[in-house]
Amino acid sequence: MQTHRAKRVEITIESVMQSRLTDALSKAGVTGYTVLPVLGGSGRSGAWSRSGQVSRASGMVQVVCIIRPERLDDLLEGAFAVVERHIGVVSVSDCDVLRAERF
Amino acid sequence: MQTHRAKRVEITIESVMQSRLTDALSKAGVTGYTVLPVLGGSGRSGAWSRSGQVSRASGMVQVVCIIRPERLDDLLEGAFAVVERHIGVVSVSDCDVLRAERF
Amino acid sequence: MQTHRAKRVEITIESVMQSRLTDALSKAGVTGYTVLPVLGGSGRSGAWSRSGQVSRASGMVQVVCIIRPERLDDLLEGAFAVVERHIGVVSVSDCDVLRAERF
Amino acid sequence: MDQLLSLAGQNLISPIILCFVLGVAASLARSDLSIPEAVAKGLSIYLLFAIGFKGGVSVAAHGIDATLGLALLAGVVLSALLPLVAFALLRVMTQMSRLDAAAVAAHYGSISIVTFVAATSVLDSRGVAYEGYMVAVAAAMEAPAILSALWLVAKGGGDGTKGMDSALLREIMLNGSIVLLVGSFFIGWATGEDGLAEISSFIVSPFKGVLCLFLLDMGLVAGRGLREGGKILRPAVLAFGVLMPLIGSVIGLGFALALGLSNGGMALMMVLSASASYIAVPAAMRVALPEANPSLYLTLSLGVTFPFNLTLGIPLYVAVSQAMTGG
Amino acid sequence: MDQLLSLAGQNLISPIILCFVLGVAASLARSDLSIPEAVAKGLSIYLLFAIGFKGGVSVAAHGIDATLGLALLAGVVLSALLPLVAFALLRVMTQMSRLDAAAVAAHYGSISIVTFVAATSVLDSRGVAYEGYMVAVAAAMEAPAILSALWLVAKGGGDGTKGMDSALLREIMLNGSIVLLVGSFFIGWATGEDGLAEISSFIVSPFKGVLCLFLLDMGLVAGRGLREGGKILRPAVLAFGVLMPLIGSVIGLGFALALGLSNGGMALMMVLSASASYIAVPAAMRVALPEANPSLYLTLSLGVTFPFNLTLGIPLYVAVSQAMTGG
Amino acid sequence: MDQLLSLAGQNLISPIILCFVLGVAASLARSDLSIPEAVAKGLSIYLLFAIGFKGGVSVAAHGIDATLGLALLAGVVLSALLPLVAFALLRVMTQMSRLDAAAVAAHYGSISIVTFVAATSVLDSRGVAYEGYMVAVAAAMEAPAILSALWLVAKGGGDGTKGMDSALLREIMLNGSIVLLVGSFFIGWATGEDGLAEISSFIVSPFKGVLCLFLLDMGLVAGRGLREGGKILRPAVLAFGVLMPLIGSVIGLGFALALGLSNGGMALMMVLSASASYIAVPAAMRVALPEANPSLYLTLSLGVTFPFNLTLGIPLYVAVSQAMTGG
Ligand SMILES: Nc1ncnc2c1ncn2[C@@H]1O[C@H](COP(=O)(O)O)[C@@H](O)[C@H]1O
Ligand SMILES: Nc1ncnc2c1ncn2[C@@H]1O[C@H](COP(=O)(O)O)[C@@H](O)[C@H]1O
Ligand SMILES: Nc1ncnc2c1ncn2[C@@H]1O[C@H](COP(=O)(O)O)[C@@H](O)[C@H]1O
Ligand code: NA
Ligand code: NA
Ligand code: NA
Repeated sequence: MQTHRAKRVEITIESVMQSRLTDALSKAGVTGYTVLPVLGGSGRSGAWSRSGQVSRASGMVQVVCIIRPERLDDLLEGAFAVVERHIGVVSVSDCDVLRAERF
Repeated sequence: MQTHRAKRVEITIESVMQSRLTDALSKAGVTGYTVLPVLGGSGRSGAWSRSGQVSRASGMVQVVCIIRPERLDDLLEGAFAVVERHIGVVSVSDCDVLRAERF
Repeated sequence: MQTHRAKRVEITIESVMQSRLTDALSKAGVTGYTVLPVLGGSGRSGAWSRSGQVSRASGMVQVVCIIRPERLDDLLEGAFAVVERHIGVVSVSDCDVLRAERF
Repeated sequence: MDQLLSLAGQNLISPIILCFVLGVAASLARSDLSIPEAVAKGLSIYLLFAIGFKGGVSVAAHGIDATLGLALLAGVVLSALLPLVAFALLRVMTQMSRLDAAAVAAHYGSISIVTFVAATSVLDSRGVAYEGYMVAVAAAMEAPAILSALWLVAKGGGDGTKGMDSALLREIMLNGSIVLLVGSFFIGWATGEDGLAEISSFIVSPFKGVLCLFLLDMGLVAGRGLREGGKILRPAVLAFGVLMPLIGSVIGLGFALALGLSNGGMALMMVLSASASYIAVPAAMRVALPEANPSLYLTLSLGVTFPFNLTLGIPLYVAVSQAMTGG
Repeated sequence: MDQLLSLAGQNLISPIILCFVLGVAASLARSDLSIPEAVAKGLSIYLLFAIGFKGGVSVAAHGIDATLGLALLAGVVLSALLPLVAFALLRVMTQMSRLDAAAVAAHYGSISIVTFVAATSVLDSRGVAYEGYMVAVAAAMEAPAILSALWLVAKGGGDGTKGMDSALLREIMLNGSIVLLVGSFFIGWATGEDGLAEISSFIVSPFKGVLCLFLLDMGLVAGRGLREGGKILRPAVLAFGVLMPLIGSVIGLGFALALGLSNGGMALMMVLSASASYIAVPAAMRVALPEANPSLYLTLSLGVTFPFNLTLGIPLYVAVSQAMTGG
Repeated sequence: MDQLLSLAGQNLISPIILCFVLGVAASLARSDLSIPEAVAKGLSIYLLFAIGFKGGVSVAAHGIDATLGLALLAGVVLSALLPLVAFALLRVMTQMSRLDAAAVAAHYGSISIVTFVAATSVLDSRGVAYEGYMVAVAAAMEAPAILSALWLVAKGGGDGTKGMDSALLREIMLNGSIVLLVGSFFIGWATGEDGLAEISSFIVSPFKGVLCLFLLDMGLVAGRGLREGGKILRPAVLAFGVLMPLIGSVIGLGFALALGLSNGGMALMMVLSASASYIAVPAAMRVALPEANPSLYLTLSLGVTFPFNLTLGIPLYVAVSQAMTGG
């Protein structure tokens, strides 16, 4: 089937920052994204798990955006401003999408 | 370690369509997939979040299938017939898998 | 923005094996990973879904690790020792990361 | 009239309504207050189980009479009929497309079980009796409206519809709420007063409190819907959301009079006819009419008609039914 | 016999059993009725906490006698012994592989706490007393069966086993259910009747109702298991699922007589011996014997033996224990 | 002193405390016992709703007097003031960085509503009355501490802070706990004793039992925190976690005396001042001071100060307040 090149950006970030991140994405013109729940993880700031949380303070989510390649830089700049001082990970990979008119 | 080329297809679709999609995948000969929960998202039809749902009507899930490259077209055609008139996103990327005999 | 090549490894495995897997990853020197919940899936051992579970016995999770390419083999060997005799899937794809100093 | 106002006033300061109001207010103020999805679903399972069980026990206690069958039939007919009324009204009052109008209409033929539960709790605290089998009527009214709406679309030659397939039909008839409501109704019927005695401190005493928390969640969701979907509700659409329950309740009243229902049964029949679905029907519409706009029907049903019924509708229907029977 | 039939009949129309039946029926009809995983887990935490606490309070009230220690020991021996019986039976009756047979056998040595809870609730409503420490015996019986089964595999030279490592041993001994059951038992013991008075309107009055909802969920899961795994149950395997609890209960009865347990305690010992695990043991098997087929043991334990015990087994064991003691 | 010891003893063997201890023990032993996140959140919603509602009902019953406004003001002042004390103490006692010290300080100005709830339940079972509006004071004390801490950082010229933006301010003021507590307080006030009668078998009778399960979860989380974060707590930091609540309680006592609060109100004011936040403040700190170390403040607040207050602090504050008023 007909597919189109796109970029898939995956941002793992603290839940408390989610709305700030999606606001920043919107400002950068990115209106399509999907938010996945995260059960736990480990990184430089140690390991954590959702069942160890009494507060929403340290839970995380994963925000996945699929965008046209030419929009990547705008997105990364918008996202970076938010994640910069926070824990979390940003990764980018290539993908192909159906129904490219949606992106 | 020995790995094998494969394709990773990620379909984000409304929960109400999940069983229709997986049935279509089975019919297209795809019997391996993983379903991930989705917390929320945004797209052409606006933003939504799971905590804003009183009904299962507008929740979404993400179905991930890893398949041999030569099976990709069958899968996409099967999936497309289901997602065609529905909201949602289909993306394809390259990957390598261990234990290729499983796919 | 400045990004760096990395590998994204995605391991879908039974929940009961999660801590064994992450322990093995730590031993292999991999300290960064994210664990995603899995709602259901299908494979050679049949289909299952979280709502069909009375016990944690057959639930699954997805462990995602982003690492420097040169560390891939260590990771795969460590992971393989754990998943070898268990159901589950290991896939590897290319990606680019921001803030490479973190990996 | 006085009685009506005092009833409405009393209703408005009950903890149940105030919890709903709190939820709406918190949402509109964009507080992050939220009830986890699993907990909200757990609360609704509790409510369905309790209301079904108690209905069955009441049937076991009072026996069934001829009206049970007729009332079920009336429910099916009402559910199939009301969407036609709603559809005509929408096409006259608003500029909604045929497809959207049919989708909205389906919601108004079906019912909201929480509105029903809230009404029974008003009747209970006023000591008004009602037929226990009304919960079975509620279950019978869930689905037929969907078929009516799909027929409306098909008649219009809509290629916007995938029509009804057997999988969807099974999903609708066996959706969780119907099965739980009907199942617990039969369990209550089979075990009767003895069964109730065993579990009444679970399903009777804490019932109202659980309903409070559930309505808090409904308020949060309705408020969020209004905040996001409110702008798409033009005045005519909004007016429909208040007018249609009134029309529905009058039609329901007619059926109730014809059936000779009791005072309380009449009020409940009005409530069922007036209320709009926001669980079963939206799910069916996403499958069968994916091109119809979900914000439209969810915002109307949950953000306009539900609060209207909860606050003003229920006391009105109760007052009317009491006036009718000189109660 | 008459008494047995009437007890079985009574048992079958209790809300608890009917809820389970509703769940099975809904699943088999492929309704989408489901209880969120978190809520089901919440309900089971409630049940474990309540049953453990009440057991502890009863020990505090009646004091402990010499049989407590002996009963615990009996539990450990039973749990270790029953898998050997089950394994032999499976190898004789069915063509199951050594590995699968050992995995299944482990489940039958261990226990199902919900079956135990359902039995206590039958005893309670019939006013039959039982030793409070039986919950501690239940906890003691959870784990030894796993070791027996792994020994069976190791003896067979199975390279299908990774054997037992210390991490797994810790996981088994400290699994959540055991810790909660034993912990709340001690809390109940420490706080006694005073503690119970403080929280009895939480753990006593609504108990049966919560059990109903939990059994609804068990029914849903068991039905789903039967729908998917039912085909792999050949007649001989199915027969095992009914025969083994009967054999187990007789062995349990022997131990109970030897210990001189009360009427109710005897019934509970039979129930524990007859019931099969579906939480702790499956999890351990996935780690230790990953090549054994989980559908086999889950379907048998949850889809065959659990319903059998719940509906027919419990009244049978109660009747037998009463006949034994002339009660 | 005798009275104090007996009160502490009594407190320590209450089911509530023992459940917390069970949770800590299970965590430290690395049991996999856990309460699903959704259920724990559901329990906390229940507790907030119940405590707020009952506070409002009590205000409706006893009327408000001039002290309500003054008490609220006192709460705001205390919450803003205590972080300055905590900050000074931390800088003197420990080698914590300015940023970390400010973040920790914010927690001690704010409050822990579960500590408050546990204290009310101790007062209730001892029959000590307290002002119903103390829950409103609790709500008023949640947020000001955060502003104080950010001011401390800004004053230090910290570029480690992003400072306060309006979005954050709204999030803090409208965080779910505050909204639910204040909202249900007003609902209780508006509906009064009648409202309470309708839902008391939901919010009054099972309250203590729910608190037990919630504290079990708190114990599990605190234990996990101690297991993972315990090593970063050097002795001086640990000492702060016990000293600061004592100092806070004395300052709170001063305010309570000045206000002329009742016996029970005084104890609660001490408890609020002594307790440290582990929900609202950590979330705000992650946004505003992301470079501050979360293990530090979470482990201190949840793993040290919370258990201290729960076990020893509360009986101490109650005894002191009774001694003060000769009660
Ligand atoms: N290399 C990695 N691969 C995948 N996820 C990671 C990685 N490093 C960090 N994370 C995720 O990001 C969170 C914060 O990481 P950190 O900022 O390194 O503490 C972790 O808890 C993980 O969920
Ligand atoms: N560009 C995108 N990247 C990631 N997810 C998307 C994107 N666009 C849409 N989605 C997901 O698909 C859902 C429906 O999208 P839409 O059909 O555009 O309304 C959204 O709520 C998102 O969860
Ligand atoms: N081809 C695949 N693509 C994605 N997920 C898979 C695939 N095969 C298996 N899985 C996942 O791995 C689990 C176990 O697979 P299996 O070992 O084949 O039974 C399934 O339940 C799925 O969640
Ligand atoms: Na209706
Ligand atoms: Na057994
Ligand atoms: Na404080």
